[in-house]
Amino acid sequence: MIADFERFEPFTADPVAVLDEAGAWVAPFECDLSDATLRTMYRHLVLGRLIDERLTRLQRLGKTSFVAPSAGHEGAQVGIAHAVEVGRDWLFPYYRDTTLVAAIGWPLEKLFGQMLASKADPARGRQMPAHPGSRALNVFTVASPIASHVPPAVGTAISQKIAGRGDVTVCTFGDGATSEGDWHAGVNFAGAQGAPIVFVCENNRYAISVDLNHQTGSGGIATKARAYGMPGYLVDGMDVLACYYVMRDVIANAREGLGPALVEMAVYRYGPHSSADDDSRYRPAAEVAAWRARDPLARFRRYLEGSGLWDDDSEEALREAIKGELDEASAAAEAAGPQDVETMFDDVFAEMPPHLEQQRERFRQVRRAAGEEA
Amino acid sequence: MIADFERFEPFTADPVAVLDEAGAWVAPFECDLSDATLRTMYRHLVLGRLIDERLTRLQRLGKTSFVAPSAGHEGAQVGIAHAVEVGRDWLFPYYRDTTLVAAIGWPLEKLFGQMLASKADPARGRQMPAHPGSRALNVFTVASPIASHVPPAVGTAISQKIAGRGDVTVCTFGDGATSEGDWHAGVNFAGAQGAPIVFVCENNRYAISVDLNHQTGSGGIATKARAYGMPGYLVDGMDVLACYYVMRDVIANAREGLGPALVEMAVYRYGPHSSADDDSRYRPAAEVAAWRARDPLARFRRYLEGSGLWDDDSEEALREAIKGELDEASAAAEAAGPQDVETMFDDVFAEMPPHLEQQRERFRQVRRAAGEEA
Amino acid sequence: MAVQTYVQTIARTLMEEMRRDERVVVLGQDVGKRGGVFLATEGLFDTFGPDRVIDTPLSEAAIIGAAIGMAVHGLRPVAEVQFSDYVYPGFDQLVSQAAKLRYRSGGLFSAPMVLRMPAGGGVKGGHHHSQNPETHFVHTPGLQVVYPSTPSDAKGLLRTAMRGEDPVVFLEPKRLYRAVKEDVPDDPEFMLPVGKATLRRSGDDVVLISYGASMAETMQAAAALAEQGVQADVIDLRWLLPWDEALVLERVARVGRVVLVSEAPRTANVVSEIAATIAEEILDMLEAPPMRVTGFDTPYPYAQDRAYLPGANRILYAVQQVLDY
Amino acid sequence: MAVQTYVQTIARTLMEEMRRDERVVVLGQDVGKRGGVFLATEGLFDTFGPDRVIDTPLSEAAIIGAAIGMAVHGLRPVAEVQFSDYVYPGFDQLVSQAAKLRYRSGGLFSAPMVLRMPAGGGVKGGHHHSQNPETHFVHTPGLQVVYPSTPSDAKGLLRTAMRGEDPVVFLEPKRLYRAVKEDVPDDPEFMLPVGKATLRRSGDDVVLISYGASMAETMQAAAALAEQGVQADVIDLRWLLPWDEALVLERVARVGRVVLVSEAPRTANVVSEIAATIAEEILDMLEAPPMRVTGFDTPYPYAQDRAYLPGANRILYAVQQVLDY
Ligand SMILES: Cc1ncc(C[n+]2csc(CCOP(=O)(O)OP(=O)(O)O)c2C)c(N)n1
Ligand SMILES: Cc1ncc(C[n+]2csc(CCOP(=O)(O)OP(=O)(O)O)c2C)c(N)n1
Ligand SMILES: [Mg+2]
Ligand SMILES: [Mg+2]
Repeated sequence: MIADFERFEPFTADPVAVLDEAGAWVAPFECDLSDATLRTMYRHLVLGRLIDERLTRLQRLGKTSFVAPSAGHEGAQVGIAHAVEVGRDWLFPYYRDTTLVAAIGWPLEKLFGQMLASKADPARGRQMPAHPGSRALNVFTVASPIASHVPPAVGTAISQKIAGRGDVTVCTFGDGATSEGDWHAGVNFAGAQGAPIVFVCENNRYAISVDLNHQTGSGGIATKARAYGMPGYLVDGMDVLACYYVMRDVIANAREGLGPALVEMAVYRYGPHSSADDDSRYRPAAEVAAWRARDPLARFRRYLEGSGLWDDDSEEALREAIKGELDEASAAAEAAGPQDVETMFDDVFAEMPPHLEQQRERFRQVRRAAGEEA
Repeated sequence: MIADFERFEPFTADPVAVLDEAGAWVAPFECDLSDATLRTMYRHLVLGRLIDERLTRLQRLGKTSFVAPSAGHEGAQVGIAHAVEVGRDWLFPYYRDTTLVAAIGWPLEKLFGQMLASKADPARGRQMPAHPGSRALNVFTVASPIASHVPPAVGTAISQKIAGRGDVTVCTFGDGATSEGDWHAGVNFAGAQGAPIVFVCENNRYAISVDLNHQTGSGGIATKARAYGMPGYLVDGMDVLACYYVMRDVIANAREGLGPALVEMAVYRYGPHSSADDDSRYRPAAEVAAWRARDPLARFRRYLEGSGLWDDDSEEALREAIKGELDEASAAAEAAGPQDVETMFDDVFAEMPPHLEQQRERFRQVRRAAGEEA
Repeated sequence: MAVQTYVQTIARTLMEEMRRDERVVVLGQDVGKRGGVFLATEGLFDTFGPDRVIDTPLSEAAIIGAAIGMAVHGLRPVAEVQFSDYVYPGFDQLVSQAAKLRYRSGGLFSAPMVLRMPAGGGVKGGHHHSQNPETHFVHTPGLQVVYPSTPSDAKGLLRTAMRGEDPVVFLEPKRLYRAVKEDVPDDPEFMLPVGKATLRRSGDDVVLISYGASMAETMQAAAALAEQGVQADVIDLRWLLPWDEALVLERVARVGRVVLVSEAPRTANVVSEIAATIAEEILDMLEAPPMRVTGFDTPYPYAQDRAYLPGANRILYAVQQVLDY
Repeated sequence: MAVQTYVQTIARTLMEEMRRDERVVVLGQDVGKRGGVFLATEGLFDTFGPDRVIDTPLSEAAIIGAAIGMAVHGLRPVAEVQFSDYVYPGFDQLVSQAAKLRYRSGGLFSAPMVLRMPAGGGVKGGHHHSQNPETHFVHTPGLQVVYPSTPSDAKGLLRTAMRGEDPVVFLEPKRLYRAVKEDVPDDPEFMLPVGKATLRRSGDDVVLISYGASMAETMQAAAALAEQGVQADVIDLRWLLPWDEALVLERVARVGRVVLVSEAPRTANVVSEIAATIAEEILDMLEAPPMRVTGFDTPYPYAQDRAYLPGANRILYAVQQVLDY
């Protein structure tokens, strides 16, 4: 069975686009999104960009130790966010997906709580910044080892297939991730099982400093889908609507039992790999500038403006509103205060075994003896 | 640069064949092999088959603990053996490649020594049967963990590229191996580096009991080459000449710096997975019979007979001669006697560290105390 | 009670638990039609079909990783790795994901799953079919590790593991798979507690501590000692994490002499931990040094398949040293 | 002599050895133009080009596995895994291939290579940038394991590792990368022997044994003790396999009191092995139980980045117990 609304060919040479660089609609079908949805999409693009800026500022102030900017990836991430059914489908994101988790509605206070490892972090400050996760929204908590979330994502998708309720999983990662054995193991298993999962590569052509041609001989990522018997789509990741529509279709296919797909979104990261990186060591300034000229925010704004849905006033109002939200959320996250030191002994197992109780007790004794509060 | 003699297209739907099932030449080029070479090829096919039978007998007699029969794979393995330059190129085989190592001229006494773990085993009885290796012939000693030899093979090929002398590496494995992360990691690195290596999958459509459709969604193996930017060839593995000619071409390409390739040889294993397996639990008898009717020995013999190079007398003489050699080699291997028990402490490091000396000394004491010779 | 071998007990326990709880699924290489290469999953595929008995591709990362995702989604996966020697391609999934999921997510997610693996030597399998990898798991916070030595223990502990809330590495001594038959409790609720060892024999002269496959040689040694009039206390640890510190310290303190047996390589072995803890906690109760009898610090050799093992001779030699001290 | 940080010493030693021996190649993620994420390979790419300084795909199995194949073919690879926490996707290559190659081939092949990895906590990196995985390597026969704590040791030991005939896991305490500068010997043949520890301080009251990153806290504790009039003998193990049993037993036997410090999780830690060996070999020389101060048996937490570490307070508390015993 082929989904009614299947609109896109896999394995195209050129990326699928819905808008051209000037923001004009070029797709061979009509826009079926409401004005409100379109505006919300734009809001999410800007939200992602502004969170990035805020986090970078917090990091420079020493309030957080690490940032992995998502600027340049917002089109891809917002496209994904609008294509999933939040709370029904499952998401297995990676560390650069800040815009994605914000766009699906993860409360900003939690987001900042995670970044600051304050008590506002639902994960109790256990991981470094840029590792979101939500039980309520079915967002599998991000893990640092690249591609290690891919086999678990496939396991969840196989469970969904067994359950037979039409739920799907979306699993994202970078181009570098596709070289890991865990990535291959997972994607191949999904292909063999026909599991309802969409793999999304946010291909920014660099894994820290290693460029795509040192990463793989294949030239691109979508083509790798052939190795697993699934369709591979190449999409212009700077075009939020292209990302959205392709995702909507492949998710619908997966829901109907047509199996997994791999979607490559061609993006670029505008910043360094992370707050610990200096990208000028390996990226030509001209290359960065060329991609900046293709900013996903600007392109979509041009489309909205052309449709009479946006102007300078709306822009200003939006940015003010978001800034207010960010002020509030980051202040609340900070105000929650730091984690209690002894919580580090919790959550190793469902119940604390005797040896951990002993270790905690001894830790207390030392702190008491040293005059620190226990 | 494209090699002069490039004759084959990658990614064909049907397997490349040189002989048809009846043993008639169907390739669009002429045979350029001498009669002597053709006879040697046939000799190697029969040699492989008879080694198999002999090992199975030894196993039933309790003289060896394990056999992984190569019957059904001989065409593939002899094709490979004749395409490499033995002693110049490197081979990274897997446990089912008994015919391959015999065909490149690994002395049969060593082969049986390895199978019996006697002193005739150059690897000192360290591994279970079916784990050959030779320094002189550049055969990387087989290891049990599936696909774990693939990344090392790629490392050797990268060294060969750096050395720039036109040497190549050939790395073989089964269909199941292609699912391992280590396999992907290695093949992808080779693609990114353009390393002179040929990956050969002896695709018998089963990994023990798991059939190809549970192994991967791709339907075949050659297509997976696309994921790594290299050509993938599908070859009739029951046709020794097809295997030979395709290997000769891709090896020549690799030698000239055209990079790696993946070759899928469609074969079938006639026996159980190993002496510990009962394949009737998972393979239909009719399927086995259908493939037995496509025996690589029979097809090539028909070709030789058609060319006036073979008859019943030559067959009988050959089998007698080989049996004599096998008698001699297995007797010599057995006569070499078992490994000395204390050699188990050697070869952990280049020099034995103090703690191992202590452990060996203590072992001696216990044996002396227990009245066993030390 | 039913008379069963170890491996039969595994298959029957899986069958019973799958009947009881439809969230239980089994996955691994050859676990389906083939019933597992050791027949530890025999009959399951015919009974429960391909949705609940899943033949996987040849990838331990896929097996372990998928089990994690299934557990997260509410299933109760029992994954099989064909030999514990082959856990390493899936090691990242086990130590970076399964072990840490509860902790790193602050309890939002967890991975209640069982990873079954035949382990240990003495089967002429050569290095890569003989290793005892338990140290790696015991040293990884977040994993429970169990290594039962008898069919009945295997039954009670597999059930406990399957009904638990945490990832359990369940090691099965393959050389005992068919070595003995015994009466196995058929109470469908028969379970053994987490972290508790058992006393296989009691005596006042020396304490022998072991687990898993080496229990066979340890019991042999104890029997030989009894013939010489030396009464050994024999502890079968069963759980390697958490391990039963209370019982070990109590018995060793009482007797003052202890020999620890494990067939894994010696350096940083599980019994190193136990010996170190004994020395740290009850030094003054020791009449002799805690002595370890272990596998050697070499890879597992094929030709010397039996000589590598800590056999009864080696145990007895150590006991003699401890008694003579 | 040249004043250098730890990480500068690594880069310079690699540069010198690459100049000396053209078989030496460096491979890893970002080791090329980027010079390594910690700059431990800075300058190498510009000097030796892409054939000898190889940026790899994002796969630790590819890095470690290719290094093995290069070593087999006659090169002398120095592989980098970006953080030791990321060794696990390449663990199979390390333990199943690199460690066993010489043994399983009966000496036909071997894998002389160095695997460099920044290790240890205290850098606000969260779990997956903070672990100390040395137990896994020490427990794997066939690997040498070294964990130098000073720039000079790093120099002498890296050279020894690179010129050796076996695979060496070379752990670098990342929180000390830029913490100190010191005069580093510039003799191009300066090497330190395999398996030998060093005495960083001597004293008669208690022996402190540590290695790697924890040497900093151990030396702090020793200094604090000196102020209280307690003289500590401080052993820096440097080599974790083979470890210097002779020196450890000699010093501990002399003093009778010992505290062992390691920031890896406690259960089956490297210092468990050392404590067990001490108890086994020189029980009667002990005046007090060998006490261990280690990381906790939890994954490495982010929020409690420092509290997790065995800091000077925890060491001093244990010393006090040993002295009071
Ligand atoms: C297993 C593993 N190896 C190495 C790293 C270190 N590391 C963190 S991010 C990164 C690059 C990832 O690149 P890519 O997948 O392309 O994602 P991007 O950052 O470009 O979005 C590396 C090598 C890691 N986190 N995990
Ligand atoms: C890492 C690993 N996992 C599991 C096994 C057990 N095992 C041995 S052979 C085999 C099947 C291999 O199938 P394939 O690669 O197709 O080769 P074939 O035997 O069919 O020639 C399995 C699962 C192993 N040796 N290594
Ligand atoms: Mg990238
Ligand atoms: Mg096969």
